[in-house]
Amino acid sequence: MNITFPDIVFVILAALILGCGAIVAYSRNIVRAGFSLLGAFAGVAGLYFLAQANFIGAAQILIYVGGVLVVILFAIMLTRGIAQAHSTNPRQMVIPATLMGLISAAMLITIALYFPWRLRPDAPVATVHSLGNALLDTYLIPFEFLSLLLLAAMIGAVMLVRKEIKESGKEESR
Amino acid sequence: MSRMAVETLDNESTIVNMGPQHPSTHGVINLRLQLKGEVIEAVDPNVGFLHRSIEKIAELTQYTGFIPYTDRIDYLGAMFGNMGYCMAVEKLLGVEVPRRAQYMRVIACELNRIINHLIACGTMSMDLGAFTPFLHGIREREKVNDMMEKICGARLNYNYMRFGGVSLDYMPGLDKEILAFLDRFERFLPEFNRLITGNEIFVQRLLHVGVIPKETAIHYGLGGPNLRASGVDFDVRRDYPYSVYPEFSFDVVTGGHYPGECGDSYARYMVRIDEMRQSARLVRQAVEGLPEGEYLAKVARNPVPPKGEVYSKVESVRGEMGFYLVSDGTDKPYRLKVRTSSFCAMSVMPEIGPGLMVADMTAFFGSLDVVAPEVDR
Amino acid sequence: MKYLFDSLTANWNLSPWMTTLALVLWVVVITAGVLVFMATFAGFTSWVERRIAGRMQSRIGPNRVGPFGGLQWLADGLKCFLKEDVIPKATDPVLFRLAPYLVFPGGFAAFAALPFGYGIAASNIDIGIFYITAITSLVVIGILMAGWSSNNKWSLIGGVRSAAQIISYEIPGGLAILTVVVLAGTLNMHELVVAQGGWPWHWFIFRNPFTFVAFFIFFASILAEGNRTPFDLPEAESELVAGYLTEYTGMRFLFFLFTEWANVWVISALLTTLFLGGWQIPGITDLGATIAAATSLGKWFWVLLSVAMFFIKTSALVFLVIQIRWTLPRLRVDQLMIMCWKYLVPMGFVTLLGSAIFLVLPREGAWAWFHLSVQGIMTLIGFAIVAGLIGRAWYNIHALKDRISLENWL
Amino acid sequence: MLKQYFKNIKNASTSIFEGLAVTLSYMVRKPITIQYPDRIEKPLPEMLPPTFRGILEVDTGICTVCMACMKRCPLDTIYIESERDPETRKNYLTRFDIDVARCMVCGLCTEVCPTGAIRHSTEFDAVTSDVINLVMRYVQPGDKIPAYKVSKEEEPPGVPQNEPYCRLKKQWDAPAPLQPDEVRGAVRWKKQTSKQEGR
Repeated sequence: MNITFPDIVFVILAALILGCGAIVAYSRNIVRAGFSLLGAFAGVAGLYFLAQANFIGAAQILIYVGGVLVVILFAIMLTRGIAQAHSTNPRQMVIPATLMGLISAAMLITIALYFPWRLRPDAPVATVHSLGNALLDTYLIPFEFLSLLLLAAMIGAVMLVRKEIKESGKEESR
Repeated sequence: MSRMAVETLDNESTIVNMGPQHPSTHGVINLRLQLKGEVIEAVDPNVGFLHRSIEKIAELTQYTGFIPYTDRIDYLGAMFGNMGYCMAVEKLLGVEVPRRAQYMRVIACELNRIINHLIACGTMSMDLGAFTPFLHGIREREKVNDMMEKICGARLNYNYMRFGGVSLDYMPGLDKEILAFLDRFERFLPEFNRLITGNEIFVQRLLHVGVIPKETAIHYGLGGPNLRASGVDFDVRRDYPYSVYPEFSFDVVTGGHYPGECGDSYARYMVRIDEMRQSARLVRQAVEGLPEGEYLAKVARNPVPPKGEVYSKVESVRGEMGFYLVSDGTDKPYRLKVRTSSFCAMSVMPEIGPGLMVADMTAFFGSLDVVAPEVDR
Repeated sequence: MKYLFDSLTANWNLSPWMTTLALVLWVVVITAGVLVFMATFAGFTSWVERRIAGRMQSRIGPNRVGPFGGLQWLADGLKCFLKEDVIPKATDPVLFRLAPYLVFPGGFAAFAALPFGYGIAASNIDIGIFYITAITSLVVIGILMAGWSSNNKWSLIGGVRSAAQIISYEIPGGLAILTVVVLAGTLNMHELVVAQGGWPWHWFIFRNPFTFVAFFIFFASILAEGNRTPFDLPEAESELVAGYLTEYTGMRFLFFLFTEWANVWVISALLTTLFLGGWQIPGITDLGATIAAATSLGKWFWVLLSVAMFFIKTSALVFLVIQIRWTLPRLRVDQLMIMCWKYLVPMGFVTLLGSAIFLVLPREGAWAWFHLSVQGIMTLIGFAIVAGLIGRAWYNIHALKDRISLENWL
Repeated sequence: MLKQYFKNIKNASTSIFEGLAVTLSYMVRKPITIQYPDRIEKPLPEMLPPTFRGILEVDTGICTVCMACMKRCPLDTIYIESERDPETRKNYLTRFDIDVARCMVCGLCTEVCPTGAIRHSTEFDAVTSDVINLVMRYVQPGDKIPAYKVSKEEEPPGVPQNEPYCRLKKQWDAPAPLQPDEVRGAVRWKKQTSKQEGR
């Protein structure tokens, strides 16, 4: 078997993702679990970079690390006494969870091994251009629908938050 | 009230100690803040870290020997401690102060007011994150400090006044030097205003922050610029005239015509800025009309006042500073009580503090211009 | 700098494995080079900043170590390295130790895509500006981590403030970037510079009124992302003691500050690249063609000249960034958000739209004159602002009857 | 509403512009820093006005041993001992100590001195490795200095008005030996000669 340099990088990144994922799942300290998500996200971004998808990789970092993770950490930190909470999930669901995990793992492995993956010689080069064209030309209508959905979600979130402030009342009136 | 509030807090709040080792508390003051997010729910000013029992020292020291201690009550406005105490003893002794000495006292006091307000405005801008205005203020203050060396021999703890006058006559040419400084100072203030006072960020940080209503200011016994910024037109120099202040023309600056509200932090800041102008005006009048004559009346070396009690007050930089002196006919005071305005300013914090943000707290605290040794004495 | 590597190894006939190894080695060398530049610059900036601040405050600043105090930063750095590394007992030991090393790459990795001159960039990646925006968001995580793990209330407030601030200001910053990206039609840093020209009226900042505004929007938001005054709330020393830095000492503390000073360069370099024509030399319309036509010595001359241009522009902006820090007070938290969401974001949308309108305007015939005159007017306005600043400074000196003196200037 | 919006933008930009102009103007103005102690033209005590209240110094030659300064000092900084010769009925000064570490330079003692024997110098930097070294001893142990008599005809020497006055240096250059039990610091504070040479 001919090992190439990208293979080594891939293995390292995969180890990073899996390791950090394991910490997320098993760490008894929820803050550390939150922070180790960073490793998982960064590893995925690294995979994108490895696959020459620079734009997607950078977007992964920008959105997941700079956005999602920060919001998650916000939520964790602003929850009182969270640092003292040393238990993760309750234990009674161990057997179903293991079963589910095994089944999905088996499925994924089967797909990975038996799906006829094709190597495309004409891999896209300028990822931003093709992406832009795809979003604003070929898939314009789905794209706009998605934006509309997000807008609706945002307005909904704002409405929910506003209501709460109104209820909790007079203190904020200053 | 505030202590109770702090101790019966619910789970949602955080208590933080602001001070005694905190960069914005200007000395050793501890504020316990109860925070909800960044909004303050309760403030508990914890005074007493700088208590040096000055009032007790007065009972153990001869009358003259206590003058240097009055410097240490409010070290940024040492002249006013001198002045108030000397006036109290003079009242007891029935000493007439020569006119030249009165003028020299007024000059020294008003110069002191200028440099104190320079520091106050400077530290306030430093609390809001601008470091440069503070050092510009310090730079101009240094010029007055150099003159103070010539006036009385010291830069901070002046110990200038004596019963019946002042300790030193002017060096030749000193009056011209003071006038030259005033010329520069009147040009410096607009530049200072361009640098920081007019700055939109600075203004927005202060407008409507820590508003002390008129009634609250009176009830808590605030004094000086803090009181006047709330719209109370009160100035000991004008309303209970002492020394030769009635001979000069000056305006009492009050808040209310500045942007924002009457009694907010910006009004307090601006009152200080405008008071510096008035003080410069006073100094100019006094230097130009400085009479010839004695600078120190003949008073016994170790005066023994008759039995009695007396209260004298001066308009210190931080408001009314009062000395209540009881004499039992010996050469040492029976009791001395010093009334200081910083203490009152600290006491208003639990009332005004809740609802501010942490960043507002530093602005509000800076605008009160509290000096720690004056709080505790 | 991949092209340099390719040209070097073109006729070596290496095996694929050897090529990979050589490439790794090459990357390490480049990284070390950038790191050395960043370290020197960050240290040097710390000295320059203190000297400039000193002058502005009628002081002198550090002037004892080395010539004009120029080695002060080395002394301070050494001192910090030798200091005891205090880790308070109540901290989260792992995260507390890790945080500085997360902040550091966020600042460092941005250097990889900055074009220092014609073809002088560690990596000329396709999505340069987008990459920098993404990679600098790593800093947030580090700061949050530092703030939380310090187990100090001031630190926590500082960390949370910082995160809120950085993720908010990414939006106006991104919009301002888009304003010029729309004009250039590329995210590549090199091509962004190529799309501009040598003379000021060719720069993006003076391209039309909207990019002019976008410059200031970008300036404000990138200052906020770099935690510089007037947006230094996370470490507001008069409010939060030192914010997320409160519990850090010695080397770890230095890492944070190091990143901050390196960030000054990133801020200025980004502004230069996006708005001020980057490494473009006045009078040269197509630097690539000029270099291709020049002799081998001439090639070096042109490249170095372009590097010099970039450094001049960036240094001027570094000075401005430092000057702003020592002039302005700090905003409050809610004002910071108001400024972002009520002022910068709407203005950012307007600039994006306006710039796009300018892009679709025709460029032929009379329209060419229109574009040229708009550029000319904007340039004049820009220079009028600079001239006004100098004139106002002149007035300030004379209003106080001071004299111009360069005593102890260096 | 909208007017206020644009007014805010205008105010912010103009005020920031003004602030930048002020700080920029200071780039080319002279700093006021005095680079004490080594980069000044002459030693700082000589630059201070003669009224400056520095460390106390005593001219024992004109001391009348009236002890007014000792009684006046609020902090008991000054300690004076005298001896009366029973035969000649003359007063002798046998001890004159000033604890400079405790002194708060208030200047009350100099005002009561009838001859100006105790007065302030313009020295202020009394830096020493041990606080005991700051006990200034103006009469060597065992010495007896006859008290100065103020004569009716002659004016007392008094303080020369408005003249820099640093006689203290002499005292410090040749310090009096301390009592054996008092010697804790190795060297009594000595003025650094390099400072006077200047740089």
